[in-house]
Amino acid sequence: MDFELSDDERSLADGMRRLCEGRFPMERVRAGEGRRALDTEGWSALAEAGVFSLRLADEEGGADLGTAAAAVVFEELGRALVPGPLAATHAAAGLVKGAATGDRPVGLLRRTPPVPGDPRPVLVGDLGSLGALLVVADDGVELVEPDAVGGAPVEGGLDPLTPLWRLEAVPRGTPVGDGPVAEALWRDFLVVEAAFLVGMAAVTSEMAVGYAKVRRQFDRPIGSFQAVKHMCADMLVRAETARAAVHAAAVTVDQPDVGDAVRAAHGAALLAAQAAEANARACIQVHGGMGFTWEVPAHLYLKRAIVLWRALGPATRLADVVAERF
Amino acid sequence: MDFELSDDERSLADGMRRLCEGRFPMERVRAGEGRRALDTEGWSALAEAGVFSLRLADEEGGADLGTAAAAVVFEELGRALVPGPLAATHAAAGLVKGAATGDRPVGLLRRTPPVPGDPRPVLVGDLGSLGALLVVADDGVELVEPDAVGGAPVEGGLDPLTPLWRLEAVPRGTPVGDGPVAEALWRDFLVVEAAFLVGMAAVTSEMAVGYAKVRRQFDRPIGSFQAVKHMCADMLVRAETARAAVHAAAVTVDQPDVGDAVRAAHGAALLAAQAAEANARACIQVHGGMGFTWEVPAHLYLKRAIVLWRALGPATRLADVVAERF
Amino acid sequence: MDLRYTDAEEAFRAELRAWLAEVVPTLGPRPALTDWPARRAYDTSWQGMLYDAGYAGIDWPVEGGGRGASPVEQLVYLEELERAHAPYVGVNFVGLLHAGPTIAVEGTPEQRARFLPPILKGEQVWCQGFSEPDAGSDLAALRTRAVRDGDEYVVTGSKIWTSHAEVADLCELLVRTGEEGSRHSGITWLAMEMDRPGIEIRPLETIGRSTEFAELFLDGVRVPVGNRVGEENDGWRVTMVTLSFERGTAFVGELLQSMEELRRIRSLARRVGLWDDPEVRHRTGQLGAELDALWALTRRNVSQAARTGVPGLGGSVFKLAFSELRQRLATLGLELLGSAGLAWDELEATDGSGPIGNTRLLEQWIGSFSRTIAAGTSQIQRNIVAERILGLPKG
Amino acid sequence: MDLRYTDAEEAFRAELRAWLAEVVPTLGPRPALTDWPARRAYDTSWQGMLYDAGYAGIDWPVEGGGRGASPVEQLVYLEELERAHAPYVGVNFVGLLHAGPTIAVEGTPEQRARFLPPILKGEQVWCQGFSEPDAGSDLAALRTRAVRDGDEYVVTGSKIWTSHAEVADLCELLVRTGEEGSRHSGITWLAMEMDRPGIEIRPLETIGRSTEFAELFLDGVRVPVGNRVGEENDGWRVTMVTLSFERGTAFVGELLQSMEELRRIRSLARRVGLWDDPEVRHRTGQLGAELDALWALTRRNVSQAARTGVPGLGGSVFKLAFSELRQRLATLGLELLGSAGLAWDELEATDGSGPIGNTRLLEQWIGSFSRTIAAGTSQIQRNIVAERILGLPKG
Repeated sequence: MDFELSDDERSLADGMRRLCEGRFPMERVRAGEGRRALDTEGWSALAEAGVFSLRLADEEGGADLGTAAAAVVFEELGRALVPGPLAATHAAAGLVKGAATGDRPVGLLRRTPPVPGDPRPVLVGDLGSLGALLVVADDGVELVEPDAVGGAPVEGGLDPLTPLWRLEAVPRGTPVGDGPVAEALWRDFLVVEAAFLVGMAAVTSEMAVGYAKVRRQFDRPIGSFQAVKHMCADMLVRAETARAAVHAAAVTVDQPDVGDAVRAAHGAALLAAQAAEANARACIQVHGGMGFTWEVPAHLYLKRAIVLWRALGPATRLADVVAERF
Repeated sequence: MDFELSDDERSLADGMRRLCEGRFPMERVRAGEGRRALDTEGWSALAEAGVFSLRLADEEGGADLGTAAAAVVFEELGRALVPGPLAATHAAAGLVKGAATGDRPVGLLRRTPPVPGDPRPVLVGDLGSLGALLVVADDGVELVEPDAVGGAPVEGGLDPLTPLWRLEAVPRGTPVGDGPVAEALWRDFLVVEAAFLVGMAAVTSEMAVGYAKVRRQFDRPIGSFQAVKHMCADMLVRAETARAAVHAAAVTVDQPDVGDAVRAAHGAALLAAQAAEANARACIQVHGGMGFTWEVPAHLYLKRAIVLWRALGPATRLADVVAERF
Repeated sequence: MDLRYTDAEEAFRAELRAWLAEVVPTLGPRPALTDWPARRAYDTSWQGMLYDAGYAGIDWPVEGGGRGASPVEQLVYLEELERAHAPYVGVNFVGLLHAGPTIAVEGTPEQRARFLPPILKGEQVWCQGFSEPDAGSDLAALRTRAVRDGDEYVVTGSKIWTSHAEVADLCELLVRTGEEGSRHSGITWLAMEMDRPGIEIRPLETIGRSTEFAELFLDGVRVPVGNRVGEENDGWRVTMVTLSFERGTAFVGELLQSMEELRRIRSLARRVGLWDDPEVRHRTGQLGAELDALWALTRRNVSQAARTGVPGLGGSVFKLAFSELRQRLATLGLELLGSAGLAWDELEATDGSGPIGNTRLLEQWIGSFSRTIAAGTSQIQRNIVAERILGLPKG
Repeated sequence: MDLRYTDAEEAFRAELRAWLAEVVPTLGPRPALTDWPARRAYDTSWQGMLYDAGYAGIDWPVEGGGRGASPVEQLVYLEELERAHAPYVGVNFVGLLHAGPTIAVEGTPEQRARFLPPILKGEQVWCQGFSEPDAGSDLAALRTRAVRDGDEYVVTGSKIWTSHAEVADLCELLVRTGEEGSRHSGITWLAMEMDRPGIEIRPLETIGRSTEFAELFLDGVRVPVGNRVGEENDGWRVTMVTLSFERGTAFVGELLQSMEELRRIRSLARRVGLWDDPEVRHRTGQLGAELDALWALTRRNVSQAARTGVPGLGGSVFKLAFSELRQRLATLGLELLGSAGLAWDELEATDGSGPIGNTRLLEQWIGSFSRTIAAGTSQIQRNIVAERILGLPKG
């Protein structure tokens, strides 16, 4: 048993971080604020780097790596706040032709029973940029052609980096998997999205710490005040526990005999979403007035956390799964 | 509108505090640890001081005072952690003959539908010391003679100052009031018990602050560390907001046109119970290791808070009433 | 303890309510949040109406041209305005609640005559130049420099978090006239006309993308010595005096709005079938109990101010609890919306019952993050409570 | 990242599991918590069995008589003991986990020969004399004085929070040999025999009414200089060295117990019909997710220790999260019990399904309050995380 990152995993993370620093520095990511369509150039670079295919076998054009490797990669993507339907496309790589190469970006939607009065479902992502929409239910997965879906783009979503569509009606599609496939797809989606969220939680924690070291008030760095110091400590605790949970969930997908991967995935998603939201909030608070400005990117991490969380399902549903399987 | 304590209310509080300091200093209260039967001497002193009768009219032997006055008195009793079925006997004073004079201590129990598997109901208080047991339901109040109730004392309750009985079966009793009477009785009980809990929350807050001023570590009073300082500030916030809520609930009982007394009573009980528990916990934490000793009375405030809260009903039920009537 | 209003207070309420019932329906629609000139016009015209009806400067002393209402009347005033959905104080905020009261107490007779009536009548709008990029929680560290040159001060430096600077006529400005490092003892209070040369205004976008605040860059701005309120280097005390005007009513409007907000959230939960969820009901009830408690605390703080004439420290206690509550309230709203809470534009319910209120809830949520920061962070408020109320040692 | 155990690790596990399956059922019932002599006898006899089977001092170096197991084997060891419901380390705690490892590294060959074997064999019990009434979080402020007199130190002062002092043979004692105010640089580490004249032991009752801790009053107690471990005034370093033995396994047993506790709470909720309450399920799932995460974090910390040979700072991160979680877990248990949670004696379910477990849940609840205090308060842990991991400045 060695739950530290392997050398391969470390160099994968380093490589991904370098790619993100080159391709997705914060200025460039922010230049896409309000944009609807996918940045195809950046998307292709990620596809080339194997972000979507890395878990596929060699002969399928993949790198034959595991979910643990995927988690490491998605943590880096989350740190850089890279936009696009990354987790869904990655999770669907084995199921949807063209997903692995990035040629068909995939959207993922859980079919939930309609609630009277509830407004139409919102798709997190740009329907127009998708090559396929996977609709997941307990008993199977259907592939729906995006053209067949009625809907309209939402003008102004919460996160300026994540387009939204309001869907009129989602028709039935082609079945591409049964119950177990649906469970595995959703599990993998949760794990990589949770990894993305953990990367975000780590960045806001580092941003807060960095600011607390340089920002001075009352002739001292604010990080020397226990109120700020302890807020930062709590941020690290949240990020590190969620990170351990996500890594364990990923490894459990790869090594099913070490535990219950479905429980681990749901628990990890819950903690990662909470850590991403709570740390972004704390990051705003540590930055004081500046944290409340558009200029400081803390709010982008907060908004992305909320947007991604909505696609994972409410905390209660995630917790319920853990509670039943604990 | 003048929501400050009136001069009369202030002198009532002062008088009650003096009485408690004389009759119920902490050493004497603690001497009763583990005792089952009511301290009749102390009980009589409270009865003589009008603790039970004060809201009755002159001609009924009362002092013709309002619920606001009762709240002020119960806050002082809570500060001193006076044992016995004070709130129930006070609330029942107009309903049970002999309650106002203290001759018949009254127990109060809400009749709840039996839950399969749930152990027999626990009565907070000593059945053997009661002169009457009031059983409250939505549609009315019944008076049950304690002798008619099957049960046995619990050996070792959570709070060493509060005896408990496990009841076998509570027979039907004599109806003494209809639905509205039941509602008013329960409302008044909530208000004065909440006042008692607020007094407790105030004391633990003061204990923590007092200790934080004198206890030194790292060559400074621990109260100069923000971690401790802010814990103390939060304690004050909890105690003061709960106190305002309790006072408003009490005044609303007396002046029904200013608001919904039932909603106010449930809300006040909820916040007072939370403040009493949270402040006692924080008081233990501020005291460090000493707070975990039997000697420091912080734990007595914590245990009493839990015991009294159980008689008020779970937070969810209290909150539900507020939510529906808000 | 008495929560009933006196006959006089009720009479005041009745008169005000009647007037509001008459005038509020005649007002046009409110301008967009981003249209500052329109907002100025709207807010100042409303202030003019208040003035004509005798309600301007409700809490100002009669000598200063105000109504000299008691704290309780002030509470009634705010309650009724909220009840009638009357316009907010808006761009008149700094003039009416800060600069005006300061000048009323600390200004010369000439300054009072010159500055106060235009505030009351809605003719002049003030903004606030206190905070600086490096002087936020630590305001006494401010460095904007004012150098005396004959009958003028020459001011250079920058200010931040200045609301509606774009449409203000005057700015209450704190400047350093003492030596560097003189902190509280080297600060002076100036009334700076905003049309002077050397003032640059740069809007600062919030996380909700509103341009609520601006930065001010001051480059050799000349302010006449006659615009100084109080003595040179005595500006800290001058500023603090204003705080003593606070009578526990600072958050009345917001608190009453939050109560309405909770009712709207409950009705949303009912509409989307979530009211059966015990957790939603529990959270709603918890927030309801806390809002009721804070309304009680408000009345306590007002009563204290009415009795003693000075504000208690209850304001910090209130603000700590309220700003944290606002965040939980807003979070509940956002969570109830589910994925509908991701859209800024208003959504319609599928059952034809109309808009679901997501825009408003989202605005509330975004806005809630500034609550624990603005006007003294929660960390600073806890210091105040611990040190000034509880007497714990500074550390 | 690999969560599978190696063949060697699995072989170790299998061998241990087989042994435990054989011996654990032969053990008598555990003595009452308050019966210290019986507890000593029980715990030391178990230690003797471990010794005979070759499991004593699992993490001690082979040179010190231990098994020299790797951190991962140590984890497996603790997992299997918990799984088999084997006895806890109990009164052997200080000897095995603190004094022993200290002597193994810092003691002379004579001291090692004299003190280590009796610890491993369960023949001698140690207690800890570190904290003092005025030196808790600030341990370096300790004032218990040791004055050299020929071949002996004469020790006077008092110690607090000394577990099972009544049944200990030896005490690892920190004393001040330097000048007053010398703090870290004037402390010496002594092994004090508990039968020396001048030692008074006064039990300290906890809020759960157990006599877990005692105060030690030392009045001219003579300790031979040969009992000093390390140099005079070098005791702080000597003590800190021991901490480097921590390999992330400190809370393994407790964590696994908490997981079992959560399952018991869930089964209680099902029995009393509360599992239909979404709030109960939600809280259970939240705690479950956090427990799983902390189990993952444990394996991470152990892996780090295995790789680097030194403990990471992950222990503070773990402890902060775990102690707070324990309190929430215990609170959920208590709340589920309702009024049944007020009774210390075991209650039976009305449906004849047996005891409901209230005594145990109440014990857990009472015990949970010390978690954020003992072994470094959460406030101190946050300082450690912030200053040593995040590099924030001391303040």
